[in-house]
Amino acid sequence: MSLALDLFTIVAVTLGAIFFLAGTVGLLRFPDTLTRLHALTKADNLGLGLVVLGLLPQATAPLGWIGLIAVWLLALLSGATVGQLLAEAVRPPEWDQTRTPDAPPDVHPNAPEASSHD
Amino acid sequence: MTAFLLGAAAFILGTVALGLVRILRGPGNADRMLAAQLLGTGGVAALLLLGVATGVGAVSEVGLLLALLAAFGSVAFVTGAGRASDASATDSGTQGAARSEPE
Amino acid sequence: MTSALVVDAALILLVLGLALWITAARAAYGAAVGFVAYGLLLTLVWVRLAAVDVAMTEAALGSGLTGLLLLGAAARLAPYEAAEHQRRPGLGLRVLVGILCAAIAAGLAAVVLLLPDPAPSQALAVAAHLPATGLGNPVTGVLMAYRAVDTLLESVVLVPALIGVWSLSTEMSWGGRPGFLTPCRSGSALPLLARMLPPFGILVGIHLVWAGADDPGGKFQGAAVLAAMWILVMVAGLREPPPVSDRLMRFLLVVGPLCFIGIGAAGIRLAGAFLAYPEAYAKPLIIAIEVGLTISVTAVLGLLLAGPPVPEPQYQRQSRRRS
Amino acid sequence: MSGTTLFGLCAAALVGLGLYGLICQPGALRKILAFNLIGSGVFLLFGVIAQRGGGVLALAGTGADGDPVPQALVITGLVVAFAATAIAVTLLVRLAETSARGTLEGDEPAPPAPAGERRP
Repeated sequence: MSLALDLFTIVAVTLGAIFFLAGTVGLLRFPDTLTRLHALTKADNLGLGLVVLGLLPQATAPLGWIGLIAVWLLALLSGATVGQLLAEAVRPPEWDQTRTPDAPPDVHPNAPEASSHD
Repeated sequence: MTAFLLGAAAFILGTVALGLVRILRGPGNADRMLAAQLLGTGGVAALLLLGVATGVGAVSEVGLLLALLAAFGSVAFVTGAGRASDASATDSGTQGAARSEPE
Repeated sequence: MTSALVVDAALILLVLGLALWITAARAAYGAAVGFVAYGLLLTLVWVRLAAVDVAMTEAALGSGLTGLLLLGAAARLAPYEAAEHQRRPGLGLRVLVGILCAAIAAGLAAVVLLLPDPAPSQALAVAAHLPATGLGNPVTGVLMAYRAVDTLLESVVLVPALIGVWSLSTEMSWGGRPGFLTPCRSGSALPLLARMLPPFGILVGIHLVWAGADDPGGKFQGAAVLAAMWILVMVAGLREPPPVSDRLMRFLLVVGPLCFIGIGAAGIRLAGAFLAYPEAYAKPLIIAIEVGLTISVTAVLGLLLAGPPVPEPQYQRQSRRRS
Repeated sequence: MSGTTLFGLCAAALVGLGLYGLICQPGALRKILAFNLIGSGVFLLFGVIAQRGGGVLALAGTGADGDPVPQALVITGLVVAFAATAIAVTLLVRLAETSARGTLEGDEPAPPAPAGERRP
């Protein structure tokens, strides 16, 4: 039983490490910021998730499980938010149809239609 | 098992370290922020691996803190006037004082 | 053992690489981003040095609050940065300074290598006296009993630091709300995060303070987390920072040090020395001080980041335009 | 060579790097960053000493923690360093807003303040 659990840990952690590698390669090789953001979220969600999953059999008490899963959930929440925030910040202004050409530069391009995201 | 977990931690640290090349190359500050963000996630993963490998239980609480505050760098990037230096996608950032109020 | 050494070496290379980048980067903003990542790595280093309490402090302060402070400042200063590059000292001077700094680093490295081998330590003394305080976490025991004067002065010195920040306001803005944090501009993701994260963060912060008596954690770590949550709410524009003339806020800023000084002075009568605790009540008194200090340190850290007050109309105009 | 010694050497290098940045970087924010690097190097030295001091605990068989006294010093030091950084940064931003420069050198006449600056 313990051998099976150890094997599970090894497989899951290795998969997680591969996703981190993939995220890094994407961060380095993708051509622009938005695609790099896409690569990053893979490492965030799947890489850390698989590492946490793999560590669960090694953690001792139910408290340890809760801690590990809470770490992953928090990383998911902040990863999703960070993706939104950074994507909004780097979005090219010409994608935004509603933006008037003479809008002052420090008004955020997304501001007029921000409510449609909620 | 301990050796495997430590090795995995070293591997993840090494990969996100490669990602730090993005901090050097940029080109925009958003890309630098992405590299820091990846380092944050990888750091949490390495921390959890280290904690389980060395049997220090409280380490997962440190990971919890890091995950809790992981978004703060990017929050700082998009609020404040992060866009002032990023919009130009260059290092000089001469887009104007974003904070000074036109009176 | 060797695989642990590999992890350590990888960490050290990363830390040194980031430190090089922070020192050598052309633009201050990139250096500040590097500093955020650097703080995160230091957390890992502290874990490797078996200092979980310090790792928590570094995680809460270094990756959360310092990042906001430095990135905000770097973005604000970016317009004035272009002129700096001509002011770099010449190559000869840089080489000279580099050699001198390398000599200092080498001297420190020699000190590290020559440290006495049975290392001097007070760990056993702390372990022997810890039961008298009723605490289980030796670091909290040192902070609250053995080096209590240190902790008292530190909590007191935070208040003048805040006064220093406030005194940088112009005369007409005195009494207004702090204006360093720009309220949120975008309507989507940030307010959502600021609504979902704080309940959990407040729970973690209070847990850290409460568990700090017996497990790693404590008032500074908890207060840093609580302050970070408060700042998140302010940055997202959900709550305005309180005006600096607010009486309740000013009371909260000093309640911790006052509580500490009061209990310390009572120790003169009850236990024979300033900051001595009567043994029967040591733990309740220490926890009372910790709770008071948590409140004050949270308020101070949050307001330090919120910056000096700006005139009231200016603040309202900012938040209107950006919301 | 143990990991602890490696961290000690790393701390020494950090102090040297920070000192170089403090002297050679003209921008005041860069000086603040460099100062924080020096600070973190000094804190790490404390951490190394704490880790080595924990050896007696391991010998006595009561755990693998470090010496709590240097650790407690570092915790207070971190909080105070943050407060000092906050003051320095605020001072610097005020300087830049009122005199439109980001360095500490004052030998040239300051250009006029940016348009948005309010003066009492």
